[in-house]
Formats: sequence, structure tokens, C-alpha cells
Amino acid sequence: MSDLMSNAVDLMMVGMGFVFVFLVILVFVTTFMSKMVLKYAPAPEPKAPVTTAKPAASDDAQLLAVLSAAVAKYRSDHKK
Amino acid sequence: MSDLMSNAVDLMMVGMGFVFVFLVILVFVTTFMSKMVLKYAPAPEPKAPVTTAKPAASDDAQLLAVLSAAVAKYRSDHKK
Amino acid sequence: MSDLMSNAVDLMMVGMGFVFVFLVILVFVTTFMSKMVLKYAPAPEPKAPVTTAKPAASDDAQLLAVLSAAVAKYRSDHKK
Amino acid sequence: MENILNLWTGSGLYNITAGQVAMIVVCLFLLYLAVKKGFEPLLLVPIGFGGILANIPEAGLALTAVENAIHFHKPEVLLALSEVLKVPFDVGQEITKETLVAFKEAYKAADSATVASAMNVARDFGYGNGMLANFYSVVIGSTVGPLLIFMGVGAMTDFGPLLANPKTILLGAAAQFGIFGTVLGAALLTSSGLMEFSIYEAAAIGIIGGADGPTSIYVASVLAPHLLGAIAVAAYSYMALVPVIQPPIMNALTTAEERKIQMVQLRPVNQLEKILFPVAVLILVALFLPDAAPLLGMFCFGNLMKECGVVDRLSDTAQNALINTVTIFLGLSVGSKLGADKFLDLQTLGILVLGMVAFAVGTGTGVLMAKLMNLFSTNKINPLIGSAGVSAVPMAARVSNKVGLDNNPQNFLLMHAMGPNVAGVIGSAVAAGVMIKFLGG
Amino acid sequence: MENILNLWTGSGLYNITAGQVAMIVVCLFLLYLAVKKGFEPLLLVPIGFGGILANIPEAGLALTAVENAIHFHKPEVLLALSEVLKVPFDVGQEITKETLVAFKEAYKAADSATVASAMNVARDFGYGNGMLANFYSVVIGSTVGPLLIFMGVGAMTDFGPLLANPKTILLGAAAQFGIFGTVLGAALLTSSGLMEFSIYEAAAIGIIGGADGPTSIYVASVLAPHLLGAIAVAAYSYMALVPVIQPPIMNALTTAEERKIQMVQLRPVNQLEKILFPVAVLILVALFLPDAAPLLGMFCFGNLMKECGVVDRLSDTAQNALINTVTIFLGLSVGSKLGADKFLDLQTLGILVLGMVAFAVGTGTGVLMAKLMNLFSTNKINPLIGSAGVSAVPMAARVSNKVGLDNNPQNFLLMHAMGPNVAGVIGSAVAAGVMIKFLGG
Amino acid sequence: MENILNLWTGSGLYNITAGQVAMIVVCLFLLYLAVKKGFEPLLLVPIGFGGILANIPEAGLALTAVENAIHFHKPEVLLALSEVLKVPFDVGQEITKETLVAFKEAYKAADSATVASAMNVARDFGYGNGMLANFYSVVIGSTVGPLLIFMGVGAMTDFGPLLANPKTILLGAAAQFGIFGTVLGAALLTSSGLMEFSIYEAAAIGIIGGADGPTSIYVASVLAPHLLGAIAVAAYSYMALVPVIQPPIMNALTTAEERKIQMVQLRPVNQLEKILFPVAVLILVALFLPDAAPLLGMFCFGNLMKECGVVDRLSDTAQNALINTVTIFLGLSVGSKLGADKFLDLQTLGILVLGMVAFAVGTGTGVLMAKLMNLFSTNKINPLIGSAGVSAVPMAARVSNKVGLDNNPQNFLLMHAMGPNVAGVIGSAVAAGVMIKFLGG
Ligand code: NA
Ligand code: NA
Ligand code: NA
Repeated sequence: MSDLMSNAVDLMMVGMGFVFVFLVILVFVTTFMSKMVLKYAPAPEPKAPVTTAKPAASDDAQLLAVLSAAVAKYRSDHKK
Repeated sequence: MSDLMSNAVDLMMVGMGFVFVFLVILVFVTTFMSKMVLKYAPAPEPKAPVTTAKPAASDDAQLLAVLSAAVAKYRSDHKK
Repeated sequence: MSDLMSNAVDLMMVGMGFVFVFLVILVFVTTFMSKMVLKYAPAPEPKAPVTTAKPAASDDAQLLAVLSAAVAKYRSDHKK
Repeated sequence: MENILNLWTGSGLYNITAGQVAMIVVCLFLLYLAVKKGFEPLLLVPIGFGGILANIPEAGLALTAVENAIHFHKPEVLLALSEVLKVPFDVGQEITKETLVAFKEAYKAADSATVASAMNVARDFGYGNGMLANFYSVVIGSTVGPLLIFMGVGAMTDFGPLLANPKTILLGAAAQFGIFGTVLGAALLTSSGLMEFSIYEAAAIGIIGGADGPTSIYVASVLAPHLLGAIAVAAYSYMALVPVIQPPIMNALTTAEERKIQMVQLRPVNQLEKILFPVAVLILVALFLPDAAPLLGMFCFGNLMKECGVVDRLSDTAQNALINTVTIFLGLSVGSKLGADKFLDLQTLGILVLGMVAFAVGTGTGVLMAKLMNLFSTNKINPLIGSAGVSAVPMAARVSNKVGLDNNPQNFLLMHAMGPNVAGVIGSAVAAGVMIKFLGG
Repeated sequence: MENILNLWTGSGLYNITAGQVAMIVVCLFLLYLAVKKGFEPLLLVPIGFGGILANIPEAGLALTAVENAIHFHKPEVLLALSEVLKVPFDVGQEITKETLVAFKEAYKAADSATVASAMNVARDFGYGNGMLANFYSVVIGSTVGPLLIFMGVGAMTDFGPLLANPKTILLGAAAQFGIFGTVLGAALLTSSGLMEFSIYEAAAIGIIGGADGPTSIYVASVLAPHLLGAIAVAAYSYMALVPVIQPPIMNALTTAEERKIQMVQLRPVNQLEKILFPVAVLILVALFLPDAAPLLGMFCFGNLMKECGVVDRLSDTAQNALINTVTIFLGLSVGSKLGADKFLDLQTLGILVLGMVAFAVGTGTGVLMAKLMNLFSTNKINPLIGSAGVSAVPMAARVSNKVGLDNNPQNFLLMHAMGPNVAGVIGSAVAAGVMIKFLGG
Repeated sequence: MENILNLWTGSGLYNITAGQVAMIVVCLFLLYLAVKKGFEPLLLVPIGFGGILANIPEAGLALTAVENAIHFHKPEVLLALSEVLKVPFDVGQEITKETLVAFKEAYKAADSATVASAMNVARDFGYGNGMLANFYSVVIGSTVGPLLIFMGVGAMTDFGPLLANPKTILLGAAAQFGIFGTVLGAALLTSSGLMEFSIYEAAAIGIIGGADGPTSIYVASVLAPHLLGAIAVAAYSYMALVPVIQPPIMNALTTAEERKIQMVQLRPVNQLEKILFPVAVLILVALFLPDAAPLLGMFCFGNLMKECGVVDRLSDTAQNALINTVTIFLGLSVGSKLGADKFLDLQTLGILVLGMVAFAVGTGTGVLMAKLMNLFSTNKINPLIGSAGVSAVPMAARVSNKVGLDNNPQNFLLMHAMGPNVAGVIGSAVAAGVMIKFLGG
């Protein structure tokens, strides 16, 4: 068997082996992670990262709504 | 006549000559191309490149419409 | 006092001194500029830069409106 | 008069070679496929157009400053270059084709310091890099282009279906046989004496089987840059041909019974799972395969930006302005490798054949893996989703869905196929990392 | 105390020169024209602002690391540079203006390898390129900036009117007389002893007559980079002044009768024609004028992306995010060439005068060409659309339309004028290619 | 077999160090803060992710080609490098940790020409810059990244409130005490022997008190690049913590009476004032502090684009596609400085403590300045808006508003606080200029 052939066979063994090992581990890690998430942070929680980030924004929104009357007066410039 | 002057005159002759030659050829090529197009691929065809590309998309659109009911169920995350 | 300390003190004196000098000048320049603007170019003028730029555009808009009928005819391609 | 003569002897018509004409025709055909047939137009339009630009005679758009200087072969320039490149040369001597080949070979073989010196000489004589050569070195030579595309793809990928049914990841693993099988194929072709590929070239060709544009370009640019043009063209063309290539294989390897299997509906996936997934992949890459870190790192980064929900403006830019900009330059840069001397070669034919084999093998092993898994599982998988493991997102998943509908009009496999489909992206990036590691990058 | 003194002797007020004050005033005037008068604001706002930045004393924003090192003329730095640049210098010697000029001249004349060495020395002493100098070298020095603008312009150009009436292309050819006539004018000025222009400078000035910003910047950066600032300012200013410059000339060269000519309505144009047109132009460029390939190649590429209809997301990016980004940097980079030493010069006056002449001549020859064509054709052309051949898209076409309406309120020439208008873009890019070819780029 | 061994000995798991594990945990914590707690996510998500990438063992993503070559320490490579870097080395000798440290030190201390040669050697042996190292040198090393962010911030800033009440600018001046007070603090820590900071490091740390991300990164990259990671992390973290840090200080330094002061409503501001303001700032910078020209020049340029109303498409791009793109790369580049060897250091602890001090001092002096101004003015200022002078736009202004509302539910201070808030941005850019000038940049 030529050097190239043996190299190619080696590459195939190592490559496919590694791809499978890596993705099998990924299956387990993913499954485990999902279990943990569903156990400790079920349905309502998922939106948390979004909702925790939003307060500031909605705080602003409300703030801005209150302020808009006052602000409207001193804003002569047409675009803001 | 100074060297610069003769250079400038040369540049003008060659330049304008070439611009005209190039654009005259372009007139002919364009006219010929338009004739060919109108002969072999008249009005309805023009939209072809768009419509041939679209099928996949509209295929999707229809597909997605069909799927949306099923998908809606398992999508708890509010933004997609 | 160590060399570092004296350097730090120097930096503080020069730095804060300069920050104040610069921003005090800015206060005066800004105040002066605002006075000049309000004196020579009061309320209606402010939109000038925008309105002077717009004519061309609105000129076009009107132009395009007039043209649209004519143009519509020879445009078979669906998207523009 | 002399000037007019100059214009004529410097014109394309006077200088064009048969190879350049052929390549321009090939590129026009690519444009036709892209525009009229909808073959991956986002890449093939820039690639095709770049290919035409690269073949404009005398313009030297795809050449570096030194290559341009050699091309125009003024004696005093060659003399100056000969000192730097250590090529024997005499001002008086006749300049033959062989002379120029000697210069080109010496330039190709030169070390970095010599290349820098030669560039200085060429610049001093007024030669510069062609536009496409600059694009290539900035976008592909630095590897940043494929990585940014991968980031954008990450920001557009939804791992929901994969998370709902993680074992379908294995289908994405099995389909990578296409990659390594093709390496073997290239080695066989070489052994048979039909063609000549080095192991680097074989690996770069194999990656076409990953059915993933940026991964193919990345690996080819690292392992065999001279084949980049043909490899990218093959990869994108076959991705566009997935609806033609895959169905016969899928039908041949499955029974009508199997094709009718209805899969259980996917469970809803929690947002937090989606956020944690790219981080988990990144950690696994860090622990097991650092060589895949650039590709998978950027991919996971894009996906995290999308899913975390707090950097939507970054995610939007990654999915739009940024990926579009990079796509334009990446395509033109790939096109710069479609010069006649590099593309019109027996190797290109081999690449086209092997690339097709790679797709077919990957499709087959994906389907067979699904059948194998069904032997051990009560929760049956429809083997038609196995073919989606080659990636070619989302085309391959759509093909699975379509073939499924042909066999059972109530059977919507699209979402089920998206799992192996995106797993295939990870799978081929892992395979790329192994190859780069194994072949000593 | 010493520190406060440092702040004062390092301040702008202490170091500012009369030239810098003058240039800042000039740039403020450019900003005024752009913002208040609507003079091509997209370019003149960044150019004007960049010009102010370039004239901030001691900041060295438009200087390279070596130029900055020379400017601050520390003896030990000059000594180190003197060895690299081969300038006679003694640490003990008095450092006069002449000393610094000698260093600057030596740096300008140095070959690439020496420049690289000098940069290393300057960097080792802590000097770096100014921000604008970096922008300039990346965006204009590499020529990529004007090319990308041209791609974006291509993606915004509709060749429909040109395709509907191809013979109007000839008007776009005739208007290029403005370019070459101006070269002649510059040569005449030099012969008369009033000013001093080389043929390279004359050609770069002539291109102002092309009425096309990116083409002007591209040619100037290749043939006469030191005049780039003045040339770009003249080009954009006169483009903004087209509604003032052109009408008198148009009226002088035509009879009221001619101005009332109504043209036959344009035929509808097929989408396929629009797709094939940029490809046809590219092929012609490849065959006849490879030196125009970068400019026209990118222009045609942009246009193909727009018309082919399958890569709309790329076309959108080329027309928006990408062209806007490049415009910002291109403008600032042009501004970097508005340093007092380069701009406040008799040559600038010549450039402004000649630039105006170029516009006037181009307008005139365009109109006359239309009259000439009417002699041989039954399908009469309104000669007012001839002036649109200078390009200045779409301003010149609008001027044709407006003058037409003044003479016949029912006569809408806009669409008819768009044909020569876009042909003028191709025409001046061809002229640019000829110049670069002829003068040995 | 050997290949499998290679994969294992080249894996992360085999090579990971405790420091890298620790840094990955730190970065995961940063991601947690960004995603879950909303801590400046636009920067901390890319920084945190970049930090993980930088700590992937063997991937060398944050290392230059030479550093990678040293890391893998093949004898023949070290031999070649030893000649360039003048490190004593023998092929046969044992390669210990000390050997590698010697190489690294020599590389760090090398002049530009030597670095270039070493890079050539490393490249010839197949080593390249890591992806993050490339990002760092292009985005931060060139200083272009922070400057473009500043341009975008300028294009998003409304100087209306400041123009309506210019004397609030002084609050923005007073808050800069945080910067210089911290420099003093760092000097004190060094004097006390607890830690060791040079004046450059002290200055770079002080700038955290400017509460302005891009300014901090800019100054740190110029004065102390090795501390950049810790400084940027501290700056953004404390900016996110402004709502926690500031209120106690504000309450401690003011009476309930003062906190209830209602301020007169702001007058409407003319568009022309808004256009002239950035130009005025630029002229002042040109006259008094050229060293602040890059930062404030780009800031004013962005603001002029926004206000002038005639280049909206450029302004839009500056505020969106461009700033988002730069943010992605800037964040990843900052992350590249979170390598274990650079971050896990006593100095980092000092930086975190001093950064907190800087914020607190700036908040305090801003409030006190307001009280001082009230002594001399009839038009009373609510001292709660003084704290907004630290910048941290618009968070600090919101904090002023919130604390104001707590004391008087009718008292809306937001707009009043925006004046000092944006003045604080100018103030810390001026302070940055002074530092760079003073310490000889
Ligand atoms: Na794949
Ligand atoms: Na033109
Ligand atoms: Na600040």
C-alpha cells in the first residue's frame, strides 16, 4: 500500500473516530444540560434573560412617556 | 511645440479616438444584443431569472404556511 | 515623596487644570455662539440647512409624480 | 502612432489566450447557473464575475505586484528581481517562456523575507497588486472571510430541533464519511495513476463532502490554496444540486415502509437551553479539538449573539450588513483563483468527480446510520432525515421533507431534518479541525 | 511648571501657521457649502471635516510615522533616520528648516525598502501614522475605496433608458472632450509659463471633466496623488454647480427651435437586456482596454447584482451599508490631502480654473454632438440631452430636463437624458483607462 | 496510533492549565452578568466570549505567529528564531520553561525591524497569527476601533440639553477628578508597597474613572496595552453598576432639601446651534489640545453628521452597521487580552479596586461641584445631576432622574442630567489627551 493510501486510511480512521467521539459526547452533554435546565429552570424561566434585560428598557419607555409632554415643548427641531 | 504640448495632443487624439471606438462598438453590441433578446426571449420571459429563483422560496412559503400550525405549538420562545 | 507620587500629583494638577480651563472656555464659546445664533438666525431659520437641501428633493418628487404616468408605461420590469 | 500601437498590443484581443477564453466561458456558464437556475447565487454570482475579472488578459487583477512585474518582463525589472530571487539572468539575454517560468517558480518557493524584498522591487518599478489579489490576501489569506461567514451562519442557525432530539446529532456524524471517503477516493485515483494528488490536496478535496461553503474555503485555503477555486466551485455547485443528487440515493437505500415512518412531534425547547448550547459546544471544542476553535468558535459566537437576546443589534449586523459585505469579497476572492493556468487542469476534473462522490457517500451513510439507529431504538427515525446530515443547510432538510411528502402526504419531516442538518455543520467543522491537526496545519 | 509649559508649547495656538488657519477657513467654507447650500454633502462634509483635522497643528493626523518623527525633530531620532535615509546629519548640529526639508525630500524619494526601514525607526521611537494617514493608505492608496464606491454606484444605476435608445451613448462619448481638452489647456498654461504642470498632473486635472467623483479620485491617486485634494474638491464642487454652469452653454449652442424638439417615447426594456448589458460591457473591456478593468469591472459587477434579481441582499448592502461606510472614510482620506503645504499653491488655482473649463467644454461638445447626429438621423434628438453626457449623475440629466421644460412645458427630457448621463460614466472610465495605459500607470 | 496519540497530546484537556480554567470560569461569569443581569451586554458578550477563545489551550488564538512558534518550541524553529532574536540557543540543548521565557522576553523587547524578521521566520515554519491577535492589531493596535465607536457615539449624542444650559458643562469637568484621583491612588498603593504600578499604568487605570468605554480602551492601548483586558472589563462592569454605586454617594453628600430642587425648564435649542457646537469643540481642540484630536475629532464628526441633516444616510450607517461591526471586533479583541498570564495577577485586583474608587470619587466631585455652583448662582442646580458628569451615558443621567423622583415624584431630572452627562464624555476625552501629551504618548 502506498504511503498516500496509508495516510488516507489513517486520516479516515482518526477523523471519523474523532467526529463520532466528539458528537457522541455532545449528545450526552446536550441531553444532560437539557435535563438540568428543565429541572431547575422550567418553562416560565426561559424568557428570563430577555425579561431581566427588558426592565431597564420598559422603565425608560414609561419614563419617556411621562416625559414626552415636557420634552415636546422645548423641542423645536423637527427630527429627533 | 514643447514636449508637453505634443504629449497632450497625442493623449487627446488617442484618448478621444479610443473613447469613440469603444462606445461605438458598445452601441452596436447593445443594439445587436437587444435584437437577439427581443427575438428569442420576448416580454413574458424577462421575469424568468426572478421567477426561476422564486419557486424554491414560494415552495418554502407554502411549506411554512402548512407547517406553522405544528411549529406554533412547540415554540415557547416569543421571538424567532 | 517618591518620583511616582510627584509625577501623579503633577499629572493631577495639570490634568484637572487643563480640563477645567478647556471646559470653561467651552462654556463661554457655547454661550457666545448661542447668543449670536439666536440674534442673527432665530427660530424659523434653524430648519434652513434642511429646507435648503430639500428643494432639490421635493423638486424631484414633484417631477417624478408628473413623470410617473409616462414612466409607468415603458416599465415592464416589476421591481424598481 | 506608436501610442495607438501600444493600445493595440496592450489590448485584450491581442493578448488573450485560449485558456482565458475558455475560463471566461466557464464563468459565464456559472453566472448562467446562478442567475437563471438559482444555483447558490449569493456565492456563484460573485465567484463567476470574479473569475471573468481574473481572466482579463494584461489586467493582472489576480496577480501580486511581483507576478505582474514578471508578466511584463522588462529586462531591467527582471534584472533587479533576479538579484533578490537568485535567478540567473543577464540583461542582454533573450527572454523566453522558460525564463519567466523560472522567475515564477523562484517567487513561489521564496521564503517570507525574500517575498517582501521582491515586493519592494516590484513596487519601486511601479507594479502593484491586482485588485483581486488584494481582496484574496485580506479576506481568504488571513482566513477572516470564511470565519465571519461562519459567524453570520451561526447567528442564523436555530438549534431548537437538534436540542429537541439530540440523538439526531449522530446522523450529522455519519454523513461526514463523505469527507473521509473522498480522501480515500483521491488516494485511490493517485494509486491508479490516473491523477496525482498529495494528501493535503486529497484532504482539501474531501472537505467538499462537508457540503459547507465556508468550511470548504477555510480548509482549502490552509491545505491547498492552489485548488481553492475548483473546490469552492464544486462545493457550491453540488450544494445547489442537492435536490438532484440526493433523492435517488435516498430511495435506493430505504424501503417504502421506512420512508413512511412518522416521527413523534418535537418537544418545545427552552430559551435557556438554546443559550447554553453554543457555550457547551465551545467548551467541548476547547477541551478536545483546539484546531477547530476558529471555525466553531465564531459559529458558536454568532449563535450565542442570536439566542442570548440582549445583543440583537450585533446579531442583526452579523446576519446582514456584515455577512453580505464579506460574501461579496469572498466570492470575488474565490473567483481570483479561477485563472486559466490554475483551473484548466486534469485535477479540476478529478475534483468535480470526487466532489460528487463525496456528496453521494455522505448522503448514503447518513441514511444508513438512521437505519442502524432504528435497530436499537423503539422511537423510530425516518431514515430520510439521515441525508440531511451532510449539511447544505437548509436545502438538504428540504429535500428530506419533500421526499417524505412524496411517500406520505401527511408526513412533514422538515423540522426533524433540521436537527441532523445543523449537526452536519458542526460535524464537518470538527472534521476540518482533525484534518488541520493531523496534517500539521 | 515645565509640564504646563509643555502643554502651552505643544498647543495648537502656539504652533499654528497662517497656512493652517487659511486651510481651516477654506474647509469651514466647504462645510458651509455642503450643509447650507447642499453642495454634494455626502462627500463634502467628510472632506471638509477631514481637511480641518489634517490642519490641526502638532496633531499630525495626516502624516506618516516618519513624517511625524521628522516634524518633532529630536536629535537622536533624526540621527537614526539620517542613517537610513542617507541624509548627512550630526547630533550636535543646529536643526534648521532646511535640515528638515532635506529629510522630507529624502523620505519622499526613498525606495520601498528604505521607507520600510525608516518606518521601523520611527516606530521604535514611539511615532505612529496619523489616523488620516492610515485611512488614506487603506482606502485610497490601495485604490479600493473609489472602486467600492463605483460598485455601489453601479448597483444604483438603471441602464434602461440607455438600452432603449443606444445611440445616445455617443453623446456620452462626445462629452469626454472636456477631459482631454483640459489636458491640452493645462499644457497650454505650462507653455505660456503661467503655471507648471507635468503630463501626469495635466491628465489628473483633466479627469475632473469626467464629472465623476470616484473616477477622479482613482485617476488622481494613480497619476498625481499630491494634487488629489484639490482635484477632488474641484470635481465635487463643480458637480454641485452643474445647474449653474451648464444652462448658459446649452442655450448659447442651441436654437429655441432645437430646444423644443420632442423625442419619441422610450420603448420598454426587457429584464434580460438589463442583465446582459453589464456582462457585455465587461467583455468589451476585457477585449479592448484591460486598464479600465478595475473601475468598469466593479461598476458592472454592482449593476449585475442589481439587475440579476437573485442576490438582492448583496445589492442592498452594496447600495447602503457598504457604500456609506466607504464614503465616510473616502471623504476623510481626501480631506487628509488638504494640508496647507499641498493645497495653498498656485497649482490649486490652476486646477480650479481648468476644472471649470473641463465642465464647460464637455457640456458644449455633448450638445454639439447631438446637433451633429441630427444631421444624419430622421429620429431627432433634443440637443439639450447632450449636456448630460458629462455624467454628474443625475444632476446633469435633471438640468437637461429643466431647461427643456423652460422651453416647452410639455417636454419631459429626464428619461431621455439618463441615457447619455450613464453613458458618460462609462465614457470617463474608459478615458481614465486610456490615460493610465498611455502614461504607463 | 501515533496520530491518535497526537490528537490526545494536542487536545485541550491534556494541556489546559489551572490559570486557563480559572479564566474560562471568569469569562463565563462575565457572560452570565451580561446575559442574565444585563451588564453592558453589547460589549461584555463579545469580551467574555473572546476571553474564552483566548484561553483555549494550544489554539493560540490570541498569540502572534512568533509567540505561537515559541509555544510549540520545535528545536529547529527555536534555532532559527534564536539567530534573529539574539537569544543563546543550541539545537541539542534541553528546552526548559526558562528557555521559552528568554525567547518571549527577547521578542517583547525587540525593535520593529527584528519583530518583522522574526515574523518572517515564524511564517516560513508554518506558524501564523491567531485570529484574535489579528483582530487586536487591526482594531485596537491601530486605534481605529475605539475611534469609530466614538464616531458612532457622537452620531447618537444629542447636545440639546447641554446647549440649553451650558454651565452644566462644569459638572462634567468636576467629575474628571475621579480620573486623576485614581492616578494618585495607584501611586499611593505603589508607595505603600502593596502593589507596583508605573505612572503609565496608573494613568491607564485612572481613565476607568472617565466611565467611557472607548476612551478607556484607547488610552489603555496607548499607555499600557498589557492591562487593557482588566481595564476594559472594569470600565464596562462599573458602568453597568452605576445604579448601585452612585445613589449612596449622592445621598450622603446632599441634604433632602437639595435633592428636591426643581430646575427651570430647558429652553428650546436651535438647529443651527447644534450644528455649530461640534465644529466649535473641534476648533477648540485644534487650538488647545491637539493630542485629543483623534478622539474628539471623530466624536464631533459623528455629531456633525447627525445634526447637519444633509448626510442622514452616513449618519445612519455610523450609528448602526458600522458601530455594530466595530463593536463585535472590539469586544473580541479586548477578550484577547484576557489570557490567564495577563489577567490573573495582583495588578488586576488593584485595577478593580481603583476603578471602583475612580467611579466613587468622580460621582462625589460632580455632586460637590453642583453644590459649589449653587453658592454663586441664583438659578439653583439640583446637585443630583452632578453625578451624571462621570458620563456612563445615559445610565448615570437615569440614576440622577431616579434618585430625584425618589425624593420628589414631580421632579424629572433626566433632561437636565443629560447636559453634564455628555459634557463628561468631552471632559474625559480632554483628560485622555492631557495624559497622552504629558506622558509623551
Ligand atoms: Na457538513
Ligand atoms: Na463622465
Ligand atoms: Na467621562
